[in-house]
Amino acid sequence: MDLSFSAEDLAFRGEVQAFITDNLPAEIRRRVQKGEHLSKEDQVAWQLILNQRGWAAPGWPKKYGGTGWTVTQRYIFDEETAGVCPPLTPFGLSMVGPVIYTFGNPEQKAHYLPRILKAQDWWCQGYSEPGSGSDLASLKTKAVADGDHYIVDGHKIWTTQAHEADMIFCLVRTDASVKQQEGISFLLIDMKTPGITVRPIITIDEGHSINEVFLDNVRVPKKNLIGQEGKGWTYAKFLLGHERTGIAQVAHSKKRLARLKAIARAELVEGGPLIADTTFRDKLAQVEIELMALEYTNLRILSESAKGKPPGPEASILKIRGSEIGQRLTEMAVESLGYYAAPYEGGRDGSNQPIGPDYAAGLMPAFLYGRAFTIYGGSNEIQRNVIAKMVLGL
Amino acid sequence: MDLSFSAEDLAFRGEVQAFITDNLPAEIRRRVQKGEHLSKEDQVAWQLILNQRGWAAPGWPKKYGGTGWTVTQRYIFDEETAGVCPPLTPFGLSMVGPVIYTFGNPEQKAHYLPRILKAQDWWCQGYSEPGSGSDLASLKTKAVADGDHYIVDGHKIWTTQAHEADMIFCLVRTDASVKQQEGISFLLIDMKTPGITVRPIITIDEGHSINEVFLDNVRVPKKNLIGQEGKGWTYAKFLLGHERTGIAQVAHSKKRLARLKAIARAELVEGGPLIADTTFRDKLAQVEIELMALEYTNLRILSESAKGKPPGPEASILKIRGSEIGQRLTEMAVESLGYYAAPYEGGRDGSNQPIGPDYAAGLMPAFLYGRAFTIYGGSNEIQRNVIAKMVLGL
Amino acid sequence: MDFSLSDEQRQLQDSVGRFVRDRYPFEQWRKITDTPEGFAGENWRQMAELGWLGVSLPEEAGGLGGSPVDTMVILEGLGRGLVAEPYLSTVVLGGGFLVLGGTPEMRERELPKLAAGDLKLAFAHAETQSRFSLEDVVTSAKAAGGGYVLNGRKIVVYDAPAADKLIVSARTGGAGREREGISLFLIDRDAPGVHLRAYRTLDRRRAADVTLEKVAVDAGALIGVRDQALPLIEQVVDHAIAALAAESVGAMQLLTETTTEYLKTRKQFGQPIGNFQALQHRMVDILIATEQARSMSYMVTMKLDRPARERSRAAAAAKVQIGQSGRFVGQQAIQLHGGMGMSDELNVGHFAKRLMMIDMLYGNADHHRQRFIALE
Amino acid sequence: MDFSLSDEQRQLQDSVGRFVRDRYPFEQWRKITDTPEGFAGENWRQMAELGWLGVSLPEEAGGLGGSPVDTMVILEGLGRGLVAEPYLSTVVLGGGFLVLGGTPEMRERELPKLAAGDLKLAFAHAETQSRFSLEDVVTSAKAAGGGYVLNGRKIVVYDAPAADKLIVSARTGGAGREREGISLFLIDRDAPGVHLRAYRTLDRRRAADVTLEKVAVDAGALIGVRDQALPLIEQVVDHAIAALAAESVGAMQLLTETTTEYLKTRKQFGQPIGNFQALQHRMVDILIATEQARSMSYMVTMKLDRPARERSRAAAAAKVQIGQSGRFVGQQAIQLHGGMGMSDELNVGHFAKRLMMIDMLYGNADHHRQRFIALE
Repeated sequence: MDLSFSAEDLAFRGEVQAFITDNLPAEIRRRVQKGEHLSKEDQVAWQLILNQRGWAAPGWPKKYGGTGWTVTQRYIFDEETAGVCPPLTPFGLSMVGPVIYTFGNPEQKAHYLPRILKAQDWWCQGYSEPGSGSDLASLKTKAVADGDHYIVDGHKIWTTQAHEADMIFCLVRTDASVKQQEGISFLLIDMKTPGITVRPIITIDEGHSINEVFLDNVRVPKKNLIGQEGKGWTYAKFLLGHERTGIAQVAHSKKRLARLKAIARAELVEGGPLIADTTFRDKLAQVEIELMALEYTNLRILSESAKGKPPGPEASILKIRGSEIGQRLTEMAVESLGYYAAPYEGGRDGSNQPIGPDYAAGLMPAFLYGRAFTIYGGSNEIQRNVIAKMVLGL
Repeated sequence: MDLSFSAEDLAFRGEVQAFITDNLPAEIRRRVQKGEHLSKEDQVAWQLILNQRGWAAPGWPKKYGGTGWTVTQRYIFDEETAGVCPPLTPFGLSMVGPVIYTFGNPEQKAHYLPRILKAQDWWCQGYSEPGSGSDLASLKTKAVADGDHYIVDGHKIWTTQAHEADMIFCLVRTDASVKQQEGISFLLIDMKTPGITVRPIITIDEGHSINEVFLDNVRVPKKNLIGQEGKGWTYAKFLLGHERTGIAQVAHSKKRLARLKAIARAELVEGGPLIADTTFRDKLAQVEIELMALEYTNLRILSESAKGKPPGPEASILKIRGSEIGQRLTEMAVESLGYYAAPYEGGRDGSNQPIGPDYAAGLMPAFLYGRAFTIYGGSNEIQRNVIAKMVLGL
Repeated sequence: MDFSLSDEQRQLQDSVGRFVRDRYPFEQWRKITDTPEGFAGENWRQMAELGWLGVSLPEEAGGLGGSPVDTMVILEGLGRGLVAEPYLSTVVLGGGFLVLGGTPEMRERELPKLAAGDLKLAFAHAETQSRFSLEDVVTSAKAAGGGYVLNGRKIVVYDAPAADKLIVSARTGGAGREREGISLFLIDRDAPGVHLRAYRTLDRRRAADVTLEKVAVDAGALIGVRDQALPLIEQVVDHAIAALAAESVGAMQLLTETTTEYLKTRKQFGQPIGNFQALQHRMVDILIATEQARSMSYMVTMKLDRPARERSRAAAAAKVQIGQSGRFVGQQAIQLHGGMGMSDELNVGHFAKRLMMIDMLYGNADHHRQRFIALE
Repeated sequence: MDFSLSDEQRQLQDSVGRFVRDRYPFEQWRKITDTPEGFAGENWRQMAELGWLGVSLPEEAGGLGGSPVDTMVILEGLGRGLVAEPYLSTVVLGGGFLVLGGTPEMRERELPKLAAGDLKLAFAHAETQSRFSLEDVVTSAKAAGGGYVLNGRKIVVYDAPAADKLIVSARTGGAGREREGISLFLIDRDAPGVHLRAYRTLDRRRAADVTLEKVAVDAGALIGVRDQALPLIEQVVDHAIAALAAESVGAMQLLTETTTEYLKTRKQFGQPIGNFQALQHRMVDILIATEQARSMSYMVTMKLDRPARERSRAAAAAKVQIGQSGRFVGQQAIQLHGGMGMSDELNVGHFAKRLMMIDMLYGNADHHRQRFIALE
């Protein structure tokens, strides 16, 4: 057992820091640090900068354009970039990318993977449906073979960034006659295909990042099928289980905590700084300690996976605690503002200056949107079911 | 709406206070206030004093020897006696008594009710069995008719005061051929009947108040059957629903809170009184506020029942919050002692002087035994099931 | 001891219920709160006609001379509809200050207008440095020429944009957080030197930061006793807390019903999600939180007439409970609605936001727990 | 960065596991803790033979020169059995003080005995007024004739009744809660003027209040630097906290397994109660609490060698976590066992009690949260 980083790891950290210092555009850095809205353009710009260095896909194998980093290096990279650089949108890089290089055919790999790296294709995820939330396997969107095409009809919902996406990866039902999970296939669909309609869903933060996607008689070439027909559930589960290193959101929560402390030093209560208020300080320390416990749980699981053990269902612990702590921090940030938590205009795009102090920017939207932490990607209730069954055997 | 007490109520409060001052033996009062163990003799002594005044059974109708008090008067009586006078043992006065005067025949009423009031019969409750805890209706103790007797065989558990009891009221299965609930009868059994064995269960506080009761070929006269054969479940439910006024334990929790504050004024932390420690004071205020909310919820339900509306399943809220708050207070009391929470000898009988300060007496046993608050009388999980089904319709 | 409503109060309750059903279905609320004013003038007039604006005013001022329970009944009903008209600001706060501290002339002049719906008020008190401390006032009022000149800045003044007059606190003496030296003034919203920066709030109300630059008022603008306004402010804010408690109970009750209904109808895994025990128990905790808040709403309402210390301690305790219950109920209602709960199109998020703002208004749970302790 | 055990540590882990399985089945624990001593001398000798008593001692003193991770492995294993021998007092605390602060003569004389099982120690520090503040020492040590004379009273000294020697803190200077002026002395338990009031504790260990009446020691009894013992005390207590963390993880792990097993076997309503979702989710929360405690146990163990501030902040954070996790796991294990959980005959309540005492020892969660804040 050893907590220290090797000399190589420390050198790597320096390399990452230097790269960020030299290459992250100042305006983007400012916007990230202020918690302002980041446009697709900002994200693309940063991804392209990273990609030039070969760092756009830390998790991919080197031969597909990934980094080949160790788990520790990836951890360091997350630590250094969180809250400073724009987050990389996961749908292409962390989700469909690994599915394609693991289960796709050579043509699919050759076509899609470079386009993902270069942000030529912006992806979104077509999983949830109005009737299939927690019970994903009950999905109804159907794909009927028609020559060398599928005809897809259905209705997807909670589709993040669908309105900005070039491509959607979809779970569709290709066979209604077999057991639910066995009739599902994994299909890549061009968002410009006729028959696709995107309808915005405005979320409680008044922002627009989520959509409904209606598929009406959409013709999808069969070459867009990943792997085998009827095996889509396997690929979907692979995908859910794959990207676990970031699930705990430790680096982000640490940045949120630091920002919260800075605010609490500036806000006043009874003539003194809020951070000196015992009740507030106590709550802050409590969440800081919980975050520390989560961080070391995350490191333990990373350390296992560095030795080749894939993250198992106990990674659901990371999702549960990560989301709970994230919500707590966003809530405390809002609380710290006192009356200036109230003014609210314009939602997440942050185009309006805050009425209150500058540091209030983006805090309430982050809190509101953060209510979804415990809902999306398998609600925390579902995660507890998973642990009860898979880890405890109940 | 009006929170104030009428002049009659205030006069009544004075009357109760005066009665206690004049009649409660000093040594018993001292033991109650110190949290020391109360023997059966103490409880009997106080019950006989109350009974001379006609106050032993506040909840009974006047014609059976009760008080005929209003709900408000009973509330006042609880407030004045809690934490000062020995609590009256509920099995006769609050549990089987009401069943007997409601469902018993004239002979049963004439025989048992006066004996309960005079503490000539000390009762215990034969409900739970090793295989039937939350699922009470699955009980297996069977009573087979044999002429004018039943032959009872079975095994009861968690039987409080069985080792001191003269009588036990039992749920027994008289018919195994019908639906679970319909085959249960309500039987009164003399504890001296041959075939009854009582085995102590020492609880985690190291005290003895709970027992197993083995019934082996026990002959019980049929005249000891309450009401009709097979209707025992109805009587049992009546009993559970009947005595709800005390379920919130508000008066007791208020006394515990006052005692805790007194301790926290005496204990030191960083050179000052513990009660001035912000973190501790905050926790104390939080539970005090929760107790206040519970108190007014209790008053609301009492106010309803004063108008003749029987307490419904929402009274389960009182059980849930009452037990949670009671546990919190006993835990904080133990925590307030610091290192002197550790010495533990002799359990609940309190015969040993505490190693630490005098006020430490009885606190740890109360905490430990209090873990049962959320288990007995229908665990809090069962109470939540009840509310979900009966109140929310889920 | 009695927790039941009188026949008149029950009629009032029915009347408020009808008003909310007729005028405040959710889509209507959205339209109303999307207007520049953020509320509907005709609703306000209707409230005046129904006598609600004068419910707590003395009869000689055109009011009904009602009790705090009447106000509670109205606010609890309005809470179910997220009713946006400035009732709290005008009637509970504004009316409270005028009734308890207004000069005879002021009362005679203003109260009938208030009852008739012709006078809207807003209470401008909090400042950038004050957070929730009522005694922390920096805005100054200097005696000048028989009147006063006010300078300072008030923040997040709910309902200021639509108000005809503002009730403004300012220091005529003392400094910092001294209890002495605070005075209250009734000022025209349009008086020279009064500048508003208006904005929408999270709960889609309207508020403003108010800057006072050499605002001159005459001596008759003083409410209450010069330098001694703090006890009056505390009293009226306690009334506002009781009103917020009632409003929050209405909102929580609505969320409890809505969420229970959702659990019964939403199906997953081939059955209503309300069949799942973990969700059932969560729903029970929502119910309990709502009922505890209701008990505290009743309690504080009935203690508004008690001596200051007892009244304030009751208000502090109630505010802690409704703040905590409201946050829990709001957040869990969103959680149990899953993705739907995240949608701005559903009412659930908006109720949760209002409950969150209620926790903050006049001090959040942490603040009032400390106040509760200080008042022991 | 690596969280895995070395091969040697894994062997040690197996060895401790065997010891606990062989010597500490629950009924055996009950018998052992019912003896007057409260532990078994033969177990202690066995521990010595296995090298555990010297695991953290330098090799020249007959020890194994092991790391904090070795101690962690032992304590986590012992925690699963509620092992009652005075390992923490003698090895972690006593050994820690002697290694880090003992004079060369003292080390040479005492450490081999300690490793051989021939010296048991207890740390007498807390006093009636001190609560959990390590710097709050009133017991005095006055210089006299080249040595010192001690007067005072120490409370709840775990393992004092069986100890051969006590390590006692006393003021040689300063007063109250001053950081300077505290010194440490190694004193024979049977020295004239040392009076023990021995008793059993909630977790069935043995402890005593120790009164010191004109206890004379010579200058060679001083551990560490005169007046400067506090940093040493803080360091060794941090080691004890790490050991308690490991022990608590063993106890929580046992409760997690036991309770999961109970949920699978106990039937109600015609099925294992582990089928009920509300209990499943509670059980998941127990698992999470245990895993979070384990992470903090690893973390603090690996930070024991860091600079004082970092080490102490890690210890404070870990103590908060294990205190809270331990209470939750213990209480919920009782709850999920229903009536059975209330029985003294079952192991569950005893594990819960030990976890409760672990929360209290060297400061409960509230105390260490404040310490964590002060060390930021």
